[in-house]
Amino acid sequence: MTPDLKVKLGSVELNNPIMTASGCCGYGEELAQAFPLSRLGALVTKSITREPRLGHPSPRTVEAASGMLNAIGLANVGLDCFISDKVPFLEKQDTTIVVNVAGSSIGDYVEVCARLNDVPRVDMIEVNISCPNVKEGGIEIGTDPTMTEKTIAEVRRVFSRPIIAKLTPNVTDISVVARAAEAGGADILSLINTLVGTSIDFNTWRPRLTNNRGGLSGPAIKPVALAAVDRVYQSTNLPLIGIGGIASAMDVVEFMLVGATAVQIGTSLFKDPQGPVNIVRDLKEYLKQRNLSSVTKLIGQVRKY
Amino acid sequence: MTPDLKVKLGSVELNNPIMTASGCCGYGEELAQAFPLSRLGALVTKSITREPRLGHPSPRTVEAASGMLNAIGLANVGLDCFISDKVPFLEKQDTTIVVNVAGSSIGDYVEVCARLNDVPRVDMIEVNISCPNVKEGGIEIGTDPTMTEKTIAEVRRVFSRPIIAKLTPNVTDISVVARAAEAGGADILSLINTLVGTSIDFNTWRPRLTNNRGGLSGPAIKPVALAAVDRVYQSTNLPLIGIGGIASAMDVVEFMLVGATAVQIGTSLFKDPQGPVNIVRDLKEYLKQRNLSSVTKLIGQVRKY
Amino acid sequence: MSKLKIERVAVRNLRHLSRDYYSMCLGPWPKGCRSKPGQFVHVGLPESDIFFRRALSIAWVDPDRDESHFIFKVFGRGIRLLSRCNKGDEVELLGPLGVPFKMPKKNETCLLIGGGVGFPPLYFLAYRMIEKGRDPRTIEFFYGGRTSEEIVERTRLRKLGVKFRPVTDDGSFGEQGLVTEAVTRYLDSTPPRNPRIYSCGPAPMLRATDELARRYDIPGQVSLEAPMPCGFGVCLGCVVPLRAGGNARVCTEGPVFEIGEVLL
Amino acid sequence: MSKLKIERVAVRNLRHLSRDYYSMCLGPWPKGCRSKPGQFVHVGLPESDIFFRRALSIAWVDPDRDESHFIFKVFGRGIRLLSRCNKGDEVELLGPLGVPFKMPKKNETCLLIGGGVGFPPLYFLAYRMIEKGRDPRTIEFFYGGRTSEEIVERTRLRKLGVKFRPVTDDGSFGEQGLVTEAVTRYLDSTPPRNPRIYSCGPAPMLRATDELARRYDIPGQVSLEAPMPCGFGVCLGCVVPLRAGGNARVCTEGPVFEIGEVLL
Ligand SMILES: Cc1cc2nc3c(=O)[nH]c(=O)nc-3n(C[C@H](O)[C@H](O)[C@H](O)COP(=O)(O)OP(=O)(O)OC[C@H]3O[C@@H](n4cnc5c(N)ncnc54)[C@H](O)[C@@H]3O)c2cc1C
Ligand SMILES: Cc1cc2nc3c(=O)[nH]c(=O)nc-3n(C[C@H](O)[C@H](O)[C@H](O)COP(=O)(O)OP(=O)(O)OC[C@H]3O[C@@H](n4cnc5c(N)ncnc54)[C@H](O)[C@@H]3O)c2cc1C
Ligand SMILES: Cc1cc2nc3c(=O)[nH]c(=O)nc-3n(C[C@H](O)[C@H](O)[C@H](O)COP(=O)(O)O)c2cc1C
Ligand SMILES: Cc1cc2nc3c(=O)[nH]c(=O)nc-3n(C[C@H](O)[C@H](O)[C@H](O)COP(=O)(O)O)c2cc1C
Ligand code: FES
Ligand code: FES
Repeated sequence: MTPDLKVKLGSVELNNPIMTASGCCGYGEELAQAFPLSRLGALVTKSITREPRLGHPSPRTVEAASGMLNAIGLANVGLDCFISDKVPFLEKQDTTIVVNVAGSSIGDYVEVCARLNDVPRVDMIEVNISCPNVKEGGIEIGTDPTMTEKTIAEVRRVFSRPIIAKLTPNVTDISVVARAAEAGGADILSLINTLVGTSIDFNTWRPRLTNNRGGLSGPAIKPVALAAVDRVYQSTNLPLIGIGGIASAMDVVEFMLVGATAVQIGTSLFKDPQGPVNIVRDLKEYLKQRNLSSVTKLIGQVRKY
Repeated sequence: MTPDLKVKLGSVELNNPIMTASGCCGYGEELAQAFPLSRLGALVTKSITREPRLGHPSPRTVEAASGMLNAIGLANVGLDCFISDKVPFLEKQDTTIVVNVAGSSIGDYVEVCARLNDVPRVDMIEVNISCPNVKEGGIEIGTDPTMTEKTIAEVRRVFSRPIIAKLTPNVTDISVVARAAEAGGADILSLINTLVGTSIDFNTWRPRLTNNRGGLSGPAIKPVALAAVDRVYQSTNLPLIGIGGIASAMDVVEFMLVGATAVQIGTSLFKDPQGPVNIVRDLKEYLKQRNLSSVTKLIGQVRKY
Repeated sequence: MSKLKIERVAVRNLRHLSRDYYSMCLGPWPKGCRSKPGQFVHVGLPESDIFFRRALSIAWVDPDRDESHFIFKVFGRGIRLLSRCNKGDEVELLGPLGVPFKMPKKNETCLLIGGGVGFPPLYFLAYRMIEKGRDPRTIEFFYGGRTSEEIVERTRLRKLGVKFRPVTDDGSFGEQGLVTEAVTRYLDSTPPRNPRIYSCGPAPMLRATDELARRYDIPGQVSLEAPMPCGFGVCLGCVVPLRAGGNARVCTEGPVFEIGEVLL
Repeated sequence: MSKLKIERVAVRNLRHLSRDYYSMCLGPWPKGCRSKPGQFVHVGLPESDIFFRRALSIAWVDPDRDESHFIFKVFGRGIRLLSRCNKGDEVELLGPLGVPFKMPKKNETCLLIGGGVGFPPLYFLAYRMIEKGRDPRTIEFFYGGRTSEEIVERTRLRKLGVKFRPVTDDGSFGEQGLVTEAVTRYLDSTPPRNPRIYSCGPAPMLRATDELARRYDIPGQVSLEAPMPCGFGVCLGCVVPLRAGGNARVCTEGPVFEIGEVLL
């Protein structure tokens, strides 16, 4: 018996629960040199903003213990260029395409999402209200339940396919923001974005990031991400996408057991571009060994003390 | 020129900025087998509660990437036994003694601190309003500015020597809680306590901690701790004690540059019981090489972009 | 307890025994030679991505060559990494740690009951007792494993001259069944004079041993395992509940406890 | 670009050259032999606590033995760990990566300007040009270091037959001063025919080279360094600003750029 890896996120069925995380796979072109993108459950693009952005000056990444800090600052080609130059490539890929959207005002989000609504190849959008590296928009919205609800509700009016709200862990109670996103009309929640952190060069006495601080990602944050998914799973009914430090099929199992329907692989793509393919293979093997017919049998099945 | 390592926390002068973190050095007895405790700037005891506590059942610790999760659950000998059995040992130690205090109600905190006020060898107390592993007290207080201010204010009335308020990073804006603690009358702030996290056994489908979740510590959280100290340094005038993943003199320098006056070494004590001594040695060497006459020249000297 | 200090010690030898079992020799390490049966070391790999050290019982020491020997079984990533060391690689050692076994009285018959990687401390105990003059035939060495392959270092054990009683789940070597079943049969058929139990092995085996010892009213000790973040008593991560109430730290009050002392 | 796949390749040889400098040989690694001067590999140590791979230029390849050679200098922990590898240890490799140097026109005089660990890609370039038939005497190899000890692999370089022009800050070997000062003196005293610059080295040196090249209106290329989380273009962590506006990724659009293209 070959275990069934299909999962459903709102109305969209994924081939498998393994997605790539925004900002860690560009617009798919480079990753396609590692494996056919059809092997992914879904690809999530870098955050797209209305205008192109250069992001912050270098250095904008720095290594950390079992992870990294980044303050890329939403560098991206901008909406127009994305549609003209990147979508044609994505159109040829036999996988679910999620476009991650960011902005510095609700108007920005709405404008970008409205335009993307007219691009049929965009299967879903992921609303990034959790970027810790920009002054406006991003985390400012995601730490405020009212703003969160409002942003998602506005986007909801202009985008007809499934909407993922991407949550930040930099809050006292993530389930409050999760419920706000649900109230705003999100179909799916993804979590977590990076944790605010910094690093100082003890030689130069300067921050190691020109943005002075950045977002922590990688295996270092996995326990925090798992606890966040666990918490949100108990307080909303939306399907969840687990993100944070995932590097192996066993990590995927952990996230699904606490309630994730799918997961995103971010930083560990840098360590191994073939990672997603290996994870899909190992996940199938895991299910086979345990005689589980479908990967969905894992979702939320942790047995708490 | 031998650099001066002395620092001042409120009215108390420490020999050097290196303290041990609560819960990571018991009541000092074991660590004294590694080095004379006089080599420390200060020793911070395990959290003391009114009644003795067994804590949570095992497993209550689990390894993580560059760190660990713990849900010890404030296991400790209780106030009476502490005073009768542990203080006599501490009395003989030629270092600053900080007693960490926890409770499940404000009354608990007050009672313990009032008793400790009568124990002259207790140089300071550290009020743990940030433990993520107990149902009442702890993090419930530390995530609520009003409760924080109230708890510290009540303790202030019964304890006449310096009070450290220990903050949790599991909040949207740690500077808000920091200012509340300041308003309550704290003399010093220490940060951070652990980040809420969890880990699931993919074989048994059970949490790896009987408490279902725990607190993440170790190098993994260092960037988060640094960012927290940086943030709080900009919003209060109190001296700060940096905590989180510190394992080397270079880590200490990073924390002092963003504003810490002293630091606490927690999890990395487990990796190397001699760590504090090596850190003091390396810190001195660092200052010497840079011709710095005093370690205080580092405090808050990061040059931001 | 000796001074708490991490030492760097070289791997002198690392040998695959069978399946997941390996034997390892570390030296020179003068401190190790003063260790007693039941004590353990906490061993870590410098610069590795495994965060904590792992506990390993001392299996025997060779003071002439200043070296200590260990036997281990790979369960997870930590020990696996250890099993891949090369000769000359250095490990980080803390130890020897913990409370050793109490030596038996002269007139006692020693029942050593080991399962899997419970073998090393019991081997060290037998070795040391014989070194101190005990007649090897007063040592009944019950040694259980799932299959024949889990009964390692037989030649070494036979050389001691103890009464070697191998037991395997599948009967592929020695008696068939669980090791505690074999002990029961032995106690029922040839009741020993003044028996004393020493046991180390997986939790279910220890539970069965504990029960058996209390049923037959045999005194003795068990050596326990627990995940150990620090190994020297400060983290409180390794505690086990005591029958009399309260907890005990396996690293400091243990790993050796009196039979019946711990709620297994 | 070849398929993006991490490969495990063995360390065949690792040799200390001087001070912080080492040479390393990896193989068998068929892909490496197809690499071009200016390209690099991203190399990591499995199971280590260093999170990211590090970039290393390819210094030369030996297709007969299926091996690639590297020269590196220890700055921080990552490369230090690499320098401690033993023969037979395996590293993780991604590559060859990046855009190589453009080959010069037949009639051009090549000024290779290297500083410190900027040496390896330039050595590879000289080697390959000569292999392809260029007269070694049309290659002026300026090689700067702080002291004599930083001018490594001299014998190898001399064997190529290029015009070797060592320069040290302290004059302990070759000309005294900065390497770009030596280049300026050379350009002023014996202006070459159709010069073309290839440069790699520390940032201040590259800035000086860039200025010099534009002052003398000499075309050419520089090879840059940047911290590289991924190495294959997806993280946007390694970008440098372009003179014409916008950013370029050093790992993908570089590491080799036209002189004047990047705001150094
Ligand atoms: C005092 C003492 C002496 C020991 N002596 C030996 C010995 O001589 N030879 C030997 O092979 N092993 C011995 N062990 C056990 C050894 O330390 C464990 O095998 C090891 O901790 C598991 O490490 P790992 O890296 O293989 O697995 P991990 O990756 O740490 O985990 C694999 C599995 O083992 C469980 N586990 C983790 N740590 C422990 C632990 N300490 N005890 C029990 N289960 C654990 C985990 O929950 C997990 O399911 C001893 C343990 C103790 C406490
Ligand atoms: C395309 C390319 C080719 C390279 N080729 C070689 C080579 O052939 N030989 C060689 O010795 N080195 C080479 N390097 C540089 C080498 O990768 C760095 O020495 C290394 O990244 C620093 O690593 P570390 O572990 O020694 O120091 P780290 O611990 O990473 O850091 C030490 C110091 O170096 C700085 N640093 C970190 N990464 C880089 C980087 N990539 N570039 C510049 N500074 C950095 C840090 O900010 C820090 O101050 C190359 C780099 C690139 C990008
Ligand atoms: C270099 C880098 C760039 C990122 N850029 C984005 C982004 O543009 N939009 C976004 O929503 N998240 C971005 N993220 C966050 C990731 O998508 C992910 O939420 C986070 O890194 C945690 O997952 P990980 O530990 O698997 O990396 C970025 C992360 C990294 C490391
Ligand atoms: C095993 C363990 C037990 C702890 N117990 C306490 C405690 O009793 N009271 C307290 O305030 N903090 C406690 N802490 C938190 C530490 O004091 C410290 O704030 C935290 O671990 C971060 O520092 P570190 O990364 O250096 O460990 C404990 C931490 C660990 C790892
Ligand atoms: S392992 Fe830390 S107290 Fe036993
Ligand atoms: S290193 Fe990631 S884009 Fe260049």
